[in-house]
Amino acid sequence: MAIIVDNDTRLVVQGLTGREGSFHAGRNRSYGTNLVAGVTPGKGGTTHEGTPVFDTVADAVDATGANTSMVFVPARFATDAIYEAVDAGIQTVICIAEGLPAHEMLRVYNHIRPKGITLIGPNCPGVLSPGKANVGIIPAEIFSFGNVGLVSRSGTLTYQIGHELTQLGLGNSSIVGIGGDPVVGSSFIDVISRFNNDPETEIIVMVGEIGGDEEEKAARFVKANVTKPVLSYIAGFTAPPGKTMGHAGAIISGSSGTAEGKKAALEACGIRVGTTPTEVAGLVAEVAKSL
Amino acid sequence: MAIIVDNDTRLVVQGLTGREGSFHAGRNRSYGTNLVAGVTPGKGGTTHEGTPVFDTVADAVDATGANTSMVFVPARFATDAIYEAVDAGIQTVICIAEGLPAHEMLRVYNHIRPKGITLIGPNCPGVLSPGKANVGIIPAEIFSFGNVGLVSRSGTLTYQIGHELTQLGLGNSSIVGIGGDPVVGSSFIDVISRFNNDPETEIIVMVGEIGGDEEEKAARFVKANVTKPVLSYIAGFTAPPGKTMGHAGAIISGSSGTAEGKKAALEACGIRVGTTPTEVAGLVAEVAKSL
Amino acid sequence: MDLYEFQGKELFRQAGIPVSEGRLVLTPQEARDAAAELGCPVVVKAQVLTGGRGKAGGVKLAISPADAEEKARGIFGLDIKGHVVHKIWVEQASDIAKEYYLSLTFDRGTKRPLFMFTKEGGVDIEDVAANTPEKLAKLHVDPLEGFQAYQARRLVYGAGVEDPSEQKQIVSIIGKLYEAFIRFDAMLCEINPLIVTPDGVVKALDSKFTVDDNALVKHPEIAAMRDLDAVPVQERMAKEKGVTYVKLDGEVGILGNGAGLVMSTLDVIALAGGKPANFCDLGGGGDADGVVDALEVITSDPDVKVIFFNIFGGITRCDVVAEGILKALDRIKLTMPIVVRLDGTNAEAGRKILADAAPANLYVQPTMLDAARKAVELSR
Amino acid sequence: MDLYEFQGKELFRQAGIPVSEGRLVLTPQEARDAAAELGCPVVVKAQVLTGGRGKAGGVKLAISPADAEEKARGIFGLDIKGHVVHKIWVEQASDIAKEYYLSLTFDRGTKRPLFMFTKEGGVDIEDVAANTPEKLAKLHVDPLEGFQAYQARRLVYGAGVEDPSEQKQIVSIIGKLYEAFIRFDAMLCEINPLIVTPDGVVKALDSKFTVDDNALVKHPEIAAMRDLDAVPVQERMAKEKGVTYVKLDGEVGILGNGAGLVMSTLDVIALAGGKPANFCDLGGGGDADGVVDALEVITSDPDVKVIFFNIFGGITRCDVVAEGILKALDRIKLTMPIVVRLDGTNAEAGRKILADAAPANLYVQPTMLDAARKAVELSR
Repeated sequence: MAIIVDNDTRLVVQGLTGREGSFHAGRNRSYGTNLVAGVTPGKGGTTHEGTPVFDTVADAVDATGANTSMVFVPARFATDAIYEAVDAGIQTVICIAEGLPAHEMLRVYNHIRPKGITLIGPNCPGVLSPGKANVGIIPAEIFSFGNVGLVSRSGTLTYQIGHELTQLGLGNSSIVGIGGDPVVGSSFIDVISRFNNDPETEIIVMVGEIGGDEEEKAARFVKANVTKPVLSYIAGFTAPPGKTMGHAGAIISGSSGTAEGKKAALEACGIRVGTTPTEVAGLVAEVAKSL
Repeated sequence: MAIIVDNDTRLVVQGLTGREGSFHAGRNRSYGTNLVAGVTPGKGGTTHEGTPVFDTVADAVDATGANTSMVFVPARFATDAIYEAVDAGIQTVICIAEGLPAHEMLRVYNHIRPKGITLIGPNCPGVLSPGKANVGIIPAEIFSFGNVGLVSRSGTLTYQIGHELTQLGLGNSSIVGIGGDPVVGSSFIDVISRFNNDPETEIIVMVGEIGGDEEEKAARFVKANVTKPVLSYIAGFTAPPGKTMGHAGAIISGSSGTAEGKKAALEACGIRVGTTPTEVAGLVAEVAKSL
Repeated sequence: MDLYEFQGKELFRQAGIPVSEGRLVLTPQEARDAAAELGCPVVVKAQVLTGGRGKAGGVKLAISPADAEEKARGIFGLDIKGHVVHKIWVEQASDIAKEYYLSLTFDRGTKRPLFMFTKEGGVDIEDVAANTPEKLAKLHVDPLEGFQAYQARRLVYGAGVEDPSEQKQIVSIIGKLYEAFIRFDAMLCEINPLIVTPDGVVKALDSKFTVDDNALVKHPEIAAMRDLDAVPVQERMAKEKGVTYVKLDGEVGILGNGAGLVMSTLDVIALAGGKPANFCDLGGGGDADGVVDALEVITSDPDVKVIFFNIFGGITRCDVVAEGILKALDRIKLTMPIVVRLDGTNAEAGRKILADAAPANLYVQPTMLDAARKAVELSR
Repeated sequence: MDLYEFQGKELFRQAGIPVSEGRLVLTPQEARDAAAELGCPVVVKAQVLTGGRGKAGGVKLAISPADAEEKARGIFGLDIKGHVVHKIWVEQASDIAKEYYLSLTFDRGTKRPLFMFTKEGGVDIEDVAANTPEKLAKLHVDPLEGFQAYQARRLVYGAGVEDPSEQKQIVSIIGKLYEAFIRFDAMLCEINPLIVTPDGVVKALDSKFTVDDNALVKHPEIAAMRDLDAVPVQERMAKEKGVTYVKLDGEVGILGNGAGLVMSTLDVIALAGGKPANFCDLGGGGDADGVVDALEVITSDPDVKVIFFNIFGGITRCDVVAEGILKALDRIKLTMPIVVRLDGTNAEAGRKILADAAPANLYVQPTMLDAARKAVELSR
């Protein structure tokens, strides 16, 4: 099992021949991910480090049966790339690219949501299912296989928490970076819901941060629907209002989206919140022992 | 039973206080249709011939539980009116208004289709279920209740055929005018499929005309899915190519959309086609006798 | 509404699609002046709302202003499939290395705009579709998603364009064609051929452009492009009077209420052995003014020998129509026979009104078929 | 990116939303000239990227050019919640009969634009929402359906506007606000108050306008509106160097890789009893140039007493970062203490590099918490 990416993943990389795309796709393949195709307009018919390259995603799907796409193109081409993947029948799109205009993502989101497509990102580190597949830029060597499902708006913070879990002897079923933009394709709820149905996941960790109200909504969802233990960490208690903290989505607007507010909302729904990465890892270890 | 409109219809008329809207809504009410509300922006809170008038469809739905809307506003306001009705939760929209730009209807169609809304028209005479409800401009006195489901792209031609059926002692379950525009909310297939599931309908008559290929598609659908006898009439054997014959949709483009082509396609699917309204009525009578 | 090549190209130009520079001319002298201004060689092209100009001799190359005048003189007045040439487009001649085909149509079947693109341009696209469908790249656009650049790439790579510069130019033209299609409420935008010059420039050498009649109210500048000279005089008159009328070739003038019923009436006339002279829909009307307008249009066609009124009363009441007919006959004196069939709402009252007045040339018939037979008989 | 009132009003004007005529002035004399040109009375309004101008004395009515100069003199240099007034907007004064509120926001929760409209304008909208929600009309727009006129009617009737002329004007303004929102990639467009003058004219008396930073590349004319004078000098420097930096009020300079990790680092510093001086994200970098740029920005803040490098190696390799730190220290001479925590990919190698070089002011710590405590200790 695992969620989103696994042994059934047949990966096409949009932007395979670019510097970043090439580097990370190579790492993903080395990890064991089934990289079947790349897409770069104008390079159709060539191969890139052994991977066949196509002009369009439709061609790549026809020729290779790709079912998952990783988008690694510059921001101004990224929404087009997502539309292209969806239109070609790709069911899972993982958009690493960052800097997408929010209005464009709003249209993409509303367009693909009713189609049942899974979109992760944009501006995300991707998805790793240890031992099965890695699609994105998550450094797989930090993580090992285990029963903790990890979902996060942040990259390095996730690695930090994964690292702390590893040091406590815990591993992960899947690690999902949903991205730090105001509009992302998959919410905490979407991913937690999958973890709840994933037999390999026994504990769920949600790593949130300031901005928006997805953590609060997820907390209510967890209370109503999730049977597995959920723990959380929230970053940004010291962030001032009205300032974008690195991620486009990490901004306190007026009095909404604060870390305090999120922590209170989570705790009201029975979710324990660690105040440091180390503390949340400790909480997870405690729960793991009691399982 | 009957289809689309019946005793459960709770009708709101968009454009009730206009000359045409007022006249036809009055006739519909006189027939026994449950007219619950009218909508005219700026006239909310008033009544029109005993019917309460609201500023918005949402208000009308809230106050009266309207479930069906008839759109009787000028062409330039009509797509807005359809969106408004759908957004207010109306499940059946019957658009009598004509002259809607095709591109606007294309967007409306693609927007509402996935929502499962029933849209009849635009540029249509409406729907009559004899003895139950009449929504639109069909002169109900021509028709009587019976077992023939009638669906047509044309108004007066339908009345002509209904009249001929009446003279042969036959009546109708419902009469549906789908409209003469290039893009209409409900196709022949949509309506025939409902007739096929309607216990009160035993024979189906499809009245087509030149332009497009909806009759041909319906024929294939009938062959594959419909268990009740289907008969047809097609108008426009003498129409020249490239000329719009009254209805915006009635145009032969190149070699496609001709009456001959439609007749051949229908007959290939086992649908008998009358060459005059009188002949098709005769065919229906013949089938009715054999039931 | 169909546009002339030069009108469609003007819309292309506004949308940023490359076209050659040219001038519309109405006389051979103007053609000479235009050629001098544009620089030779030029192409002298008949502007008619039909295909097959080339084969009919309506498109000529001219190597000098004098030659352009000469060629234009030969083209003005040509009858191309019933369309007489009154307008000529003179444009800078293009060297042609390749001819492609690109179109965007309003696909009624799928309710989506449909792109078609092939490297097999300059020929009838229906032949390409029928004989070598693998060479035709087709793609539907979801109108809510809107045009996205990948769609253009799928067309260009799908049709096998290999030159990177061509790919880039065509991708850009495809995007602009979609913009033009949406912006101008088009039902059809066709570029055939879309050429590549020997030095690699892609441009539209022809244009076929149809705009939605229902949307003309939003585009007064396009509505003003309508060339009333190009339509039969009766249709022009109908347009002015607001009558829905199409000219046909027979002798039985037809007038009915409702487009479907009128089409059916034409068919019934043909079945009875006659030839309809026109399509004319009274619509929901039927009062004296509407009847007078329609009769004036119909009888302005000298071929009309008999008039067939086919009315099925619904909302329209037959007694009102009967009164309208009598008043109209009173206002315009008609001697030709008029066959009337009234049915539906208040048909008996209407028939009685006509019977009481009983004009000598009025024949009231009980059914549509009877009336058709009578009209055909009287047209002989 | 937040816009000043005068910039937002310029965008409103481009979108066809009625605003008063005005002038931007940078000196009292210019205020006098503007008042003379516009005609008095005028309103003299401080331009600051924060609320509460009125209460802070930043908005004054002036009855003559001399008065405008006088009022402007009093407003220039005012400190409004930490924002010093350098720019003033002088505009024709409006008589106000009614004050309404209209806004359109990018609602992250529902993934749809959200309109809010109420007749209770001129006050804090959060108060209206909390205390009298029935007076607040709210409506989400489906971005694929797009704006439709009925949506404006639902807002206007929903909020209880009764005057037909007002209804009509506001319906039009709502449509134009949506156009502006889409056209300029706005995250927020707020008009508070939207006034009605005694003679019934509706117009925008204020503007709050925020544009998506990610979309500025599509709007160079808006990007050029950014007022570098209004941001702390360190943030301006960071912008020039392409460093992701936010100025805070403490004394521990922070530098990490990844926004989430840096936010977490700030929190850990606070938990350890210290105060972070800034947010600074190295991103995927970590080479010498990136480190130098970041250090230059951080240390330009005179309050910084210690620097905390918090690096979790993923794709970023810790040995590369260690080399970067050493090279950077070589290039810019820093005497203040630097606490470094390296973890993740090649962390040991990185620590060894630093240990081997062993600059006197460098403190390497094994964990994030240890490092935070050390940094706080050194900041005292």
